Amino acid sequence: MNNESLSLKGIVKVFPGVVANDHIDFSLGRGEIHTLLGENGAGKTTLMNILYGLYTPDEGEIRINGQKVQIKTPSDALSHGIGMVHQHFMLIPIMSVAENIILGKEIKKSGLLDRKKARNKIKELSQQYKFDLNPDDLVKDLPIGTQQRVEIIKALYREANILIMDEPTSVLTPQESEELFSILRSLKNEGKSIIFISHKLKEVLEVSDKITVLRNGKVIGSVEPDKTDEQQLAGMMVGRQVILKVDKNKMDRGAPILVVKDLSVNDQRGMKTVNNICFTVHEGEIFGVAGVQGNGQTELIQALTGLIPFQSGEVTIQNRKLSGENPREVTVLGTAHIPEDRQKYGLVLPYPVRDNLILCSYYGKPFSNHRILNFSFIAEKASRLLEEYNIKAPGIDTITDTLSGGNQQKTVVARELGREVKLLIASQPTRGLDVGSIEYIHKKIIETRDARCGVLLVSPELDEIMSLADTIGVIFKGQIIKTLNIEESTKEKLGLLMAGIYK
Amino acid sequence: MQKDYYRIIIFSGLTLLLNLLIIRFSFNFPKEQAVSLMGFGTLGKLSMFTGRSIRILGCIGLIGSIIPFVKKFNRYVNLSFFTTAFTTVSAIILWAAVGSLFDIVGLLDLSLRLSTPIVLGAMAGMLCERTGVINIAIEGMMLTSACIGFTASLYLNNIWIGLFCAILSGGIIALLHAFLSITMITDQIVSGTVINILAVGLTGFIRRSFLLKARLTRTAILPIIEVPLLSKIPILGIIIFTNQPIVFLMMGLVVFISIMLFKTRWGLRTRSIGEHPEAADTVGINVFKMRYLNVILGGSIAGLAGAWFSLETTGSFDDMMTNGKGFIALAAMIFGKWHPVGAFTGGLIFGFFDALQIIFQIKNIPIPPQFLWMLPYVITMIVLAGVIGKSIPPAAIGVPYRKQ
Amino acid sequence: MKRFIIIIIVAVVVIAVVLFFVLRPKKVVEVVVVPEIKVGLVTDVGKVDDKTFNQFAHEGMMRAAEEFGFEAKYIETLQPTDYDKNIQTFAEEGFDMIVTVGFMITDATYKMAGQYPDIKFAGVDQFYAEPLDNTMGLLFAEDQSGFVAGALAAMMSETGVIGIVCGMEIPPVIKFRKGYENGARYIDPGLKVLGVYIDSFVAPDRGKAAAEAMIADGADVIFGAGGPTGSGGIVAAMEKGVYGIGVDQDEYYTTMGGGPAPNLLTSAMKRVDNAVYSAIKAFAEDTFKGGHYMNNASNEGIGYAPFHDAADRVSKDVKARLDETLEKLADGSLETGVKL
Amino acid sequence: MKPLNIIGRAQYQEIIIPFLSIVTALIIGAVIIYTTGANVYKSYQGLWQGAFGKPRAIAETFVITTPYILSGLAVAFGFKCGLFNIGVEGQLYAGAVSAAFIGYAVRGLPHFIHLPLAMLAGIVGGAVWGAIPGYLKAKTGGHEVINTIMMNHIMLKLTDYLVKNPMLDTQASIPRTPYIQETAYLPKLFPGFRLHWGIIIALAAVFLIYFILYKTTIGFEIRTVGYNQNAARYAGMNITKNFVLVMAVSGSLAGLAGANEVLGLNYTLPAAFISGYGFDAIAIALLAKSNPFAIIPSAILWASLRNGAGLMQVRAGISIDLINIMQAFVIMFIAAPKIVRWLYRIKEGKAKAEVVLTKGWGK
Repeated sequence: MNNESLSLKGIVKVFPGVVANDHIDFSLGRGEIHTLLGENGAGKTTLMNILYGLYTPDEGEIRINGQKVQIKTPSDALSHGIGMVHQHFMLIPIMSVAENIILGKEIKKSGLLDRKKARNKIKELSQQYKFDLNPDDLVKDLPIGTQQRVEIIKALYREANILIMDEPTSVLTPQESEELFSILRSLKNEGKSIIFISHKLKEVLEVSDKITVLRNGKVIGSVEPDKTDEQQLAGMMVGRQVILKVDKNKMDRGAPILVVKDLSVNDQRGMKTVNNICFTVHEGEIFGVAGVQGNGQTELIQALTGLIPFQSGEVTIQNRKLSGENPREVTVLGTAHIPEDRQKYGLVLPYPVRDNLILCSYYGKPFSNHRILNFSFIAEKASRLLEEYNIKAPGIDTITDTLSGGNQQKTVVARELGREVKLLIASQPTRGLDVGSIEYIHKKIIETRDARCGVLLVSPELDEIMSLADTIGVIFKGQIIKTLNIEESTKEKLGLLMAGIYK
Repeated sequence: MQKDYYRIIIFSGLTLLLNLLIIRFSFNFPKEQAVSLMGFGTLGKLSMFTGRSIRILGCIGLIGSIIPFVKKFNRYVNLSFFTTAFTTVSAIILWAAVGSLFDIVGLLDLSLRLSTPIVLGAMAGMLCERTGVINIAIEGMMLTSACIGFTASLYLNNIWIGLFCAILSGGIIALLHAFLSITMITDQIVSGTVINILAVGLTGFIRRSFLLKARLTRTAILPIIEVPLLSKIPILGIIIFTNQPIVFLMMGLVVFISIMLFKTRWGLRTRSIGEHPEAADTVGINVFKMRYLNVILGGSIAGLAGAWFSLETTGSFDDMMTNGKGFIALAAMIFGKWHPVGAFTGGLIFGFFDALQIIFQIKNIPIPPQFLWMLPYVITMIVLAGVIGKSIPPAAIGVPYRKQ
Repeated sequence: MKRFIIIIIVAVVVIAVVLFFVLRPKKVVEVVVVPEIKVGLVTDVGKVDDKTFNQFAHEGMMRAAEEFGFEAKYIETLQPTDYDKNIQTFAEEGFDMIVTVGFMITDATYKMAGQYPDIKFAGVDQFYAEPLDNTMGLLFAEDQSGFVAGALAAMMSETGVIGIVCGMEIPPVIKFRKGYENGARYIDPGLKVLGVYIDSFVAPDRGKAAAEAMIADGADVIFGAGGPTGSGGIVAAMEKGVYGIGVDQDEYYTTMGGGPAPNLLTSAMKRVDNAVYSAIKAFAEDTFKGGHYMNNASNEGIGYAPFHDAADRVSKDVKARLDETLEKLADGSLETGVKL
Repeated sequence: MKPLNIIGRAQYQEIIIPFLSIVTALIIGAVIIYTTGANVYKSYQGLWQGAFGKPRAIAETFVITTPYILSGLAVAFGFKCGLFNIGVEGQLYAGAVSAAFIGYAVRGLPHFIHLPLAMLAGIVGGAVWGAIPGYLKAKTGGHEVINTIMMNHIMLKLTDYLVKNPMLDTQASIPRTPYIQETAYLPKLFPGFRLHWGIIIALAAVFLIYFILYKTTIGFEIRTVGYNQNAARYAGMNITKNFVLVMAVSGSLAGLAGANEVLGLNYTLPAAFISGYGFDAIAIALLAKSNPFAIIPSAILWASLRNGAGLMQVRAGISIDLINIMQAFVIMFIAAPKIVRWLYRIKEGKAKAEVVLTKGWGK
């Protein structure tokens, strides 16, 4: 195997209580796109972090071009030609593209940074791969897709021969993903080897030369894409046959519950990101907002739930007009909100589960009386929710931070749906969760709808929208450019709409 | 939008009122009799009729404070603040100068000197915080190095070695801070508090054990240096080019650190670690090493600030002689938005009002000294509330970096 | 990384060890005396080595203790609310005489004196409305001391402008300042006296800045009245080549470290040490009497320090006039005009 | 069986680590005493007896404990909301000035009205002085750290002015306010001792603050804001209101401490009233990890070190500087338990959620 650029043998990594990598063997050929497929928590990212020197393995060896190497720090990895595009971009928002790229491998001229030369080099690289990057832009001003290109250039700038892409498509539109794949292919043609990490079966089949499936820290097997199909891969990945379709009844649409009229919202920097948006959510309906991240979804949800003020327009929930920037008012009207970033907005991590379960209802009776908390009632209610929502926690006093992501999200869901609700606003409710939790949360959303609530669901995962929503609104540049019934929507149609192309 | 409008109304309204008061005040001076003399070093002096001059200033301020009321010029609310600040201070200076010479050059020279430890302290804090380590121990670092520098210069009988020891001891104390907050993952504010308390005890102890028993109380002070040629420039020659070494070092460091932070590899890495340590780590930068380095460098600069007290200014050491300047430096740093030039400005404001306070007392302005002493603090609060607004710290500040 | 830390730690340890041995104080051989009588001293907020009255009081006590074979101890007060407590600590340890330093302890001393009638008390800078038999208030005519300094400054000034750098605005300091101003005007009524209060006794940097501002305004004699802050003023005077006058004790030895200091004219003395010494002496010789003891020009409780290095610059006439002023103050024929 | 064991170890560690921290600090102190050539045994004996040797010593320790508890509680309360109140010193002065003013200027009231009124004045004074930086932080984003430092200096100067001018007792030989009316005295607990009812009030304040923090919706909001401002906003809590409220309560605790000192101990406010409690308070709050009940032992520890220092100085001639050095080491060891673990080879107990003390610059 003289064509092997990288091989891992018997890699073991144990975290307290978890064996993240259990004797993993893996090999990567030169000019190959090799996919690591697996669920969240299967050990893909751990393995790649070992390869990149962020973790040190407990056992096992790494060979690059046949040579045994020690990778203790990222700089070791970089010096061996390994580059990584992390799932959460490792970019500094307030710095320019050029600064981000040259960081760690700076070009100097008489002791100072040679910005001119750096700029030229970056321009050269971005032209070579048709990236269209301006080195002087600040990273925080760039769209997600472009930020990813900055990350790729960052690796190429370091002359990486092995490129690790950790879930690169999770933030992209189908079209953007396509563009990324063509970039990957052209990289491959230049002789670069790519490790592609994903849990999306379709794209994996499309782009890879070889697929290795991980489950529970172990290698389940390696297959070639033309000798397999989605069902087989899914089986390998989850260990059982999964039903990718969500069962649900036909929609029984009732009265309007959330009416948004000509709403405009500015983001933190004062840019109008939601622009005269109009839509209506009815009782018993799941209204899915599909769209690429960064098209105003975040601001829309935050404005609807009162976290940020809106500039113009009006929002009515249950025929009551909102005054704006008052989350309490929205809650009192019977709205549940599953925020997109549960750790930032949805939970107080150092709190016990119990306190997180009452975060939105502590102020009213019977949770408190004359501002004094009613602990017996709270404990009773919390235990009931814990059981009802199947949250795996030792008890209601367990610190939330110690729970797994799925159980944390279940805590949020339990809190929000555990009270009288007429409207559910859910933003990316299954982000970063395992299949079991996803199934569970999908089931709960459907149940909520069937209990004659309105549901506003925002998700960048087209699959999720398509399997849950009754009505789909496509958001583009802060506007709902088209509303479709589930019956009339196809993935291709939606993908084009999400990219702003519609007839 | 609405909030902004209120801010404009309130702020400009206040400045308007103040300027009207100044104009009213100008009539207290009899025509053609009250004359203010302003000295400008070798350039000579300027004599003005007090009442008329103050009135002119008031009118300028009035125009400045009316502008923001015009809707089109709403965003010039800061302008109104600055003109009023200028007119108010100038008016009071004119008042102070009635009948006696008011030496503007001397005032500025004194301001620069009094601001030295504050600016240095602020930069010390800034270096730490730019790499994401909070430093509230500037006071303790300054105090310790003032003491150690002085002790060393006495025992080794060489003030330059003393200066070196001061810088070194600042670095060593900072090493303790770095060890506690980076390696031991102690809360960084706790670690800073530890150092502040320790410094008080340690310096008191050293003073008693080594200085008083040996009956040593005094050393020489750092010499005044006149930069050849440049010191002959009128006004600036005295203010900037005739000073003691640490003042020069301070000004040099402001420029040097600005360049270092924004133009060099070291600066790029430093800033990246303060913003996003993981990102820096993934491109092969040793976060721990850089943090240690910067905290120690910061401590050394604080050491220099300490040496200003004992070696440059007084040639002696007294318990608690830093007198809370380290905390003022902290304020100057936040005020200056973690930028060396900002820190310099902040320090200078303090130095200026401290100097002004002294001169007002000398000029016998009938204001109780307590209110004059308050001046720098009140000004800082007003500036912070109205003009500077929110200053955003480095994103990763206060968060210890842990590798797995 | 590890090596880097280890190198630094080793360096620190080496430096620390070297400094420790280089700077280690010589062990004082303790002479074991078995004293029967114990004298204690409670400071104002501050330490016994603060270069101001705490230190001088302590020195006076030590001198007396050595001479009469007493055991002498002190407690440094951290906070004003601790005065009662610190005095009580001595009382309950069986001390026979307690010296309290500073006007701030007046009330506490008076109260404790009532509580412990068998113990003798001496209070520096303290005035009691109705003195007890066991309390001695040691008062000082700071105004006279300042007056003499002002007279000297006026005689030495060529520009007709002199300055005073004060510490905090408290009675002893105010008396120094007013005395200084009046003394200067006594010599030359047209003289301009510049004065500044600084809100701390330990801010020599600001004291120096104040003095520099005065010198820039034409002052050619600077009187530093207020601990290290005032000393900062004197340092400025020395640097700028104008005259300086110290306060409390002979600053030729303290601030100037024993010279050379050709520009340090003298120091306006306030002999706290002598007063404390005499109080303890009175106790030792069993002549202790309650009441107030005013230390002024007449009993050499105040005065001025030798000219030292500046001696040849002070003319005979000046010295004669100065001594005359002091004598007049002593015999009461001249009043400072300071009332507080 | 096994999980029980682990929990047992964790609890054991919570006690053993602070204990060993103090012991280690004492050992370091002993080494320093030894290097100065003094008698270690005599020094520590003095320290102990000075703090707890006699009824009076114990009473005095608690006299100092009183303001320590209140001011430590003030800092800790701020920490709970993610606010770093360095301004306790200034707020304490504000309380002392207000209480003194009501204490001497208001005449002819009965004891049961005058005393509470004076205390209330102290509380309000501190609350106002604390609320200003809280308001500025919420409205303009001005950092409470800077603003409270500035307010400290301003209050110091203001007090100096007030006591020397409008509030001066012209009959007194020192610059101080007139003595307060007897009707405003905070009574002594035991005859013959200086210990006054302030300690009871301070302990009551601990319970009250604990109750507010952990049993009421107000405290729930405060803690939520302290841990996660975004989540607090999400849950419909008013951040501005909480900032102002917390700073006002924190200030009022400090103000109460100041009022206690005037009404229970000094009966007057002298001009050079330098307390220093404000900075000790930060250390005490940190030592207690902001836990209201843990404030009590840490305040007692601090008070006993300070109270014992006097006798230590008398018996062995050891300077008070040593106390500062030892205090610094105590906090250091408690804040960095790794050092103590390493020194005494204690294994790490069960991982617990970390106590968030401070929030950096209050992002």
